[in-house]
Amino acid sequence: MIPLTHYLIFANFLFVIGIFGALVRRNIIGILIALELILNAVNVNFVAFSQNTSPDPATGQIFAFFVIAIAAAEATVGLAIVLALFRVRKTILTDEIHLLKW
Amino acid sequence: MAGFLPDWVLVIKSVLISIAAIAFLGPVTMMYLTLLERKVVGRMQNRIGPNRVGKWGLLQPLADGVKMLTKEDIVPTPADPIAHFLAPILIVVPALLVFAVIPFGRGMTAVDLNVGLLFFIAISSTTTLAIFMASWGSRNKFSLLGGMRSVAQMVSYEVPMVLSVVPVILITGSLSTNDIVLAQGGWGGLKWFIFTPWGLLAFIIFYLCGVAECNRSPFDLPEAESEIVAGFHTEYSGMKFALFYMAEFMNSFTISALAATLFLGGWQGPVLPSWLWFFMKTYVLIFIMIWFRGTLPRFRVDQLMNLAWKFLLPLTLINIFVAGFWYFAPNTIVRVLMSAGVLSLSFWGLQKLNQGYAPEKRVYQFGD
Amino acid sequence: MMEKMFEVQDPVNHDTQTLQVNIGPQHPSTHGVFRMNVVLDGETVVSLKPVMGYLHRNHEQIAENISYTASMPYTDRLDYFNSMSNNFAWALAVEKLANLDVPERAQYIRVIMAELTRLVNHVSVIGFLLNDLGAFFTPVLYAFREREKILDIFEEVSGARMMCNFLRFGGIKRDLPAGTLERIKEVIQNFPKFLDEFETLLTKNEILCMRCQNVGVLPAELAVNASITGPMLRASGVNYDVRKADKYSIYDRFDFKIPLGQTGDVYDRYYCRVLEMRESLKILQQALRDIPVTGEIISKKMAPFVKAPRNFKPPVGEAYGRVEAPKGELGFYVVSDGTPQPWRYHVRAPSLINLTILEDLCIGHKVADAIVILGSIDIVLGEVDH
Amino acid sequence: MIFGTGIIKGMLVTLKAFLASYFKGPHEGGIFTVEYPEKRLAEKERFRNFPFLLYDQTPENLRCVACDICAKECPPKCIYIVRDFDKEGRPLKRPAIFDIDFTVCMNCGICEEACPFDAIFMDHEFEIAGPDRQNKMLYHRDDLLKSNEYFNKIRPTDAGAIDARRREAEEKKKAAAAQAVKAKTTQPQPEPPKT
Amino acid sequence: MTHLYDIVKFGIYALMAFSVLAAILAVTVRNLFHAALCFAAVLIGIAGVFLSLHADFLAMVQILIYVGAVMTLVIFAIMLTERFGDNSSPQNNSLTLAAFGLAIVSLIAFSTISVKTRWPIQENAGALHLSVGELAYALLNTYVLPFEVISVLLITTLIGAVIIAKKDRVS
Repeated sequence: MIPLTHYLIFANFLFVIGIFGALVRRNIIGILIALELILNAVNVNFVAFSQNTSPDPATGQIFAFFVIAIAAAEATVGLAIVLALFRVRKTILTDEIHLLKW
Repeated sequence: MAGFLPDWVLVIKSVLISIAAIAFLGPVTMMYLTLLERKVVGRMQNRIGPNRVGKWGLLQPLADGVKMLTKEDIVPTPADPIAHFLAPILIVVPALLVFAVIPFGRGMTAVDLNVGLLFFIAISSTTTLAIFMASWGSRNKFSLLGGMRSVAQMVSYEVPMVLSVVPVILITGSLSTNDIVLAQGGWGGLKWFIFTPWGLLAFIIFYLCGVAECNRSPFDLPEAESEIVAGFHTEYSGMKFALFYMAEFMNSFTISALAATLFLGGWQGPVLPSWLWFFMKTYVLIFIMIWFRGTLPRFRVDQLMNLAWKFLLPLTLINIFVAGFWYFAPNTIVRVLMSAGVLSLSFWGLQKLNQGYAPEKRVYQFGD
Repeated sequence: MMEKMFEVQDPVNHDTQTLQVNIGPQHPSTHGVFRMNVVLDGETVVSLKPVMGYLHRNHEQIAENISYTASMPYTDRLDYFNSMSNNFAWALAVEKLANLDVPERAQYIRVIMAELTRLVNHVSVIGFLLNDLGAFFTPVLYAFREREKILDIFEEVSGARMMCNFLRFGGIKRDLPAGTLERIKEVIQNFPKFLDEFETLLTKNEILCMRCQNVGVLPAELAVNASITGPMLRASGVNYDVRKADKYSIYDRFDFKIPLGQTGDVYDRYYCRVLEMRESLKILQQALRDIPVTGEIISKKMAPFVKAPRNFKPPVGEAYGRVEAPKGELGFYVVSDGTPQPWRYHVRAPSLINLTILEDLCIGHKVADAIVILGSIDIVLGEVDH
Repeated sequence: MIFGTGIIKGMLVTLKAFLASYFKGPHEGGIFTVEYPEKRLAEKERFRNFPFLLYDQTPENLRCVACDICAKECPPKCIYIVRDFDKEGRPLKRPAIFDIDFTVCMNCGICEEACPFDAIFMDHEFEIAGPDRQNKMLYHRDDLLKSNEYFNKIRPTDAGAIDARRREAEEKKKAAAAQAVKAKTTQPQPEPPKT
Repeated sequence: MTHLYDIVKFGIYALMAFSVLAAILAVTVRNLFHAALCFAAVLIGIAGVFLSLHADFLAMVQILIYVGAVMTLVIFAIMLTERFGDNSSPQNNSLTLAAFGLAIVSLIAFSTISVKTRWPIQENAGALHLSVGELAYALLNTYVLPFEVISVLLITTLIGAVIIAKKDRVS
C-alpha cells in the first residue's frame, strides 16, 4: 500500500519538530510535550520497519508498547518535578531557573 | 439496482447506510431517554411526568429540542473562545463513535473490529479531554471545580472498569464484541456470563463504574446542582448545553448496551428476534440507572475516590484470578463453589478493611 | 528578573491559590436568599462568612405602628413553614402582658395545631436535607405528599394553607368546622406508616450515613454558649425543650419524651427530628382523646375586642412569651405603653441564632459538606432576616 | 451487615412507589397529584382569597355604610373609602369610592372580622391575573360587588348563619317598630287627668 | 476496488499532513493549553497512521494511554501551574533561529538517508495482518523479561512521582 519511505519521512518530520520544540520552548511543560512528540516519531518508525522489513512483524509493535510505557512513566515523573518546582519557585519558565543553589 | 454498480461503490454504500443508521439512532435514543427518565422518576415520586405535549408527552423531546435551539447561546467574555467552542463537539464525537462497536443484533454490528472492546474503552477515555476543555475554557470557578472533580472521577473509575472486563476477555479469548456474544449462546440463555460467580461480580463492578463514567446518579459529582451549580457545563446554554446533555445520555445508552453485551448475552435469546432481545436488556439496565437517580443521594469526592481505589480495584484483581482459575478448572460444581467462596470472602474482607466508611450504630436516649 | 529569584516563599504554603467563591443569594440550595462567602483551598473550606439581610422586611418596625391583632398575620410570614406556632408564641406573649386566661377547648386546639406544624416542618426539612445531599427530589416529594394532607386541615380550619392567622389573644379566631377532628385522627393514623417507609428509605442508607456521620459536629458546650435551641441543641445531647422547661399552655398534661443525640453531627440532627415527629404524634393522640367536645373558644375579657381589635389596649408593662417552635425557641418580647400599638416589639428568631455558628461547623470540611450542614441547621430566611 | 443492603432496601421503597403509581389510588401511595386546569380539588369552605363587597338583590342597596372601620383595621392599609354625599351635601350611608389594592392586600381576613355590618367577605376566586400592576390590580367599588346568592353558593354555612342572624334582627326590629307604632297609636287618648 | 485503495491512500496522506501541521502548532502556539490540545490531535493522527499499518491493537493502546492518561496529566499540570489567565508571556527564547536552522539541516539529512538506502523490503510487506493473539504470544514468551522490567520501572516511577509531588514534604 504505502511505501516504507513515506512513513520514514513522516516520522522524520515529527522528530525534527520535536527537537525544534524542545530547544525553543521556555515552559518546561512545553518541552515535555516536545519530548513526547519525539518518542511518538520513534514509535512510528518502529512499526513501519517491523511491518515492511522484519520477518516477524510482532517485534516492532512490542517495542512500541515498551516505548509508550516508558514515555508514560517519564511524563509522570517530569510533571511531578514540575509541580514541586512550581511550588517552590512560583514559575516554571526555563530561563528563570538557572541558579543551582539559592 | 445493486447488480451493475461497481463493487467499490457497494462498499461505500454499506458504510453510508450504517453511518446513517447510527447518526439517526444516537440522537433519537437520547431524546426518548430524556422523556423515559422524566416519566419514570415522576412515577417514582407519585406524579405523572410530562404528558402535555403529544399523546403521553411523546412530543416532549421535540419541544425540548426546539427550546434548546432557540435559547440564546451566551459565551462569557473572559472565556477562551476555542476551548469553549470545541468542548461540546469533542464530547459528542466519542459518544457517537462508540456506537460503531456495539452488536445490536445477529449481524448488526456496524464495524466488527477484532479489537472492538479495546476500541470502546479507548474512545470513552478521550471524554476527559473534552471535559477539561469545557471547565478550563469557560473561566468560571464553579466549572473549574466541576472539571477537576469529573476528571479525577473518570480517571479513577476507568481503571476498575477496564479490569472488570478482563475476565470476560480471558474466558472468550477475543476482544471482538461479536465473539463475546457468540460465546454466551446456547441453553436458552443459561450460559450468560452473569450466571457465573466471577461474571456476577464483574457485572456489578462494570455497571457501577459505567454509571460513574457517564457522571450519573450516585456519582454525579461533576454537575452537582446543589453544590457547584452545574459543574463543567455551567457557562453553556442553548445548543451547546444540549450537546452536553445528548453526550451524557448517549453514554448511558452505550454503557448499558455494552454491559448487556458483555454479561447478559447481548442479542442471545431463545425465541424473539435478536435485536429485540438486545434492546430489552439495554432498556432494563437503563431503567436501573434511572432508578438510581430517583433514590440515591450523592457521594462526596473523597468517598468516591476511596470506593474506586480501595474497594473496587482490589475486587477486580481478585476477580481476574478467580476467572483464571475458572478457565482451567474442570466444569464441575466444585469450581462454582470454590470461586463463589473466594469472591464472597474477599468481598467481606475488603468491607472489613474499609470499616471507616461503614455506617456507625447510633443510640439515642430519651430525656424528659 | 533577579529580584524575582530571591523572594522565595516558604515551601509549605499552599501552591494552588485559594479560590474565593460566592455561594450567593441566587443558589439552588441556600434555602432562600442567603449568601456564603466561602474561601476554598481545593475542596476544603478555609473560611466562610455568611451574608444575610436580603429578605429584611422591617417586621419589628411595622409591628410598632399597627394594633396587636393586626400584627398577627405578619407573624405568619416570619417562619412561613410553621405559621400556627408563630401565632401561638405571639398570642402567649400578649396573654402574659394582659394576663388573659384561655378556655380549655382553645388550649387543646392550639396544642393540636402546633404539633401538626412540627410534623410538617420536620418532614419538609428532612426532604430538603436529602435534596442537598443529591437525592433527586424523591424524599422531598414523599414529604410534601404528607405535608399536603396536613395543610388541607389548616385550610379547612383557618382558611389558608400556610398563612393561617388563626389564633387570637385569649383563644382562637373560630371554632373547628364539623368533622375536622375525624380527619385529623385519620392523618395521625397514617403518619407512622409513612414515617416507617421514609426511615427504610433513608436511615440505614449507606451513602446518607457516609455523607452525614461525623460531619459538622457541634460540641455541647459550644451549642449552649452560642444559645442554640431546638433539634440542633438536643442532637448534641443537651436536654432542653421549652415545652418541658416552661410548661406553657397545657403541655404539662401530656407525657412525651425528648430525644437526645450523642455526637451532634448532621446524622444526629436528622434522626432527632425523626424521633421528635414520633413524640409529636403521641402528643396529638393524647390531645385528640382529651379535647372537650364543646366550650367557648375565646376568653370573656376579649369579647368586646373581637369586633374592634384596635380598641384593645393592654396595660402598661412588658412580657416575653416563648414557644418550642420546630426550629428552636421562638420568643416575642413586647413592651406596652397603654396605647393600642405596642411600644417595642422584638422577635427572638431561632434560625438566626442557630445560623451564627455555621462557620465553626464548616471549617475544614468540603464544599459539599458546607451545603449539607447548612441544610441540617434548618433555616428559613423569612425568620432569619425578619 | 453487607455494605449495600441499606441502599437496596431504600431502592425497593421507590420501586414500590413506581409500581403503586399504576395500580393504587391517591391515598394508598398512587398518583397523588391532580392535573390542574382539567381536574380541580374540592374547595374548602373557609378558604379566603381577596375580599369582596356584598349587596342584597340589586347592586344599589349595598350593605357597606362607609364607616371606615375596615380601612382602619387593615394591617397593610390597602382599603381606601370616600363617603357619598347627596345633592344637598348631606352625607349618605354609601361609599362613593371603595378601592382595594390587590397588590397590597395579603388576604388575612381581618376586615371580614372587624366589619360590624356584614358587608365585606373573603372570596374563593383565586385565578386573578392582570396585564399590569397599576390599574388592573386596583379594584374599585363596582369590580368588588358580589351578590348575596354568590356568597351563599361559595360559603353555605357562614352565609346561612349570617342571613339567619340578620333576619332575626329584622323581625326584632320590625316587632319593635310595630310595638312603637302601637304605642304611638294608643298614646293620643290622653289618660284622663289625674283627679 | 482500486478506486477504494486510492481513496484510503489519500486519506492516510491527509492524516499524515494533518498530524504534521498539528505538531507544528503544538510546538509554536503561545497559549500552553492550546499546545496541549494540538498535541492530542497529533496523537490521534498517529493512532490513525498505526491503523494504516495494520497495528490496530497498538493504535487503541496509543489512544488509551496517551490521550486518556498522559494528556490528562499534562493538562492537570498546566492547570495547577498557571495562574488564572496570564498566558501571554512569550513562549520562545533567543535560540529560535539557530534551532530552526538545525531543524532544517537535520530534516534534509534524515530524509536523504531514509530515501537513498535500499531497505530489505519483504515481499509480503504490507499484507501481513497481525492478530492480538500472536502479539500477546510474543509479548509473554520471547519478550517476557523486558515486560517484567517495565512493570518494575512503572511501580518505581509511580511511587517516586507521589513522593515528589506530595504537598507537605518532610524534607
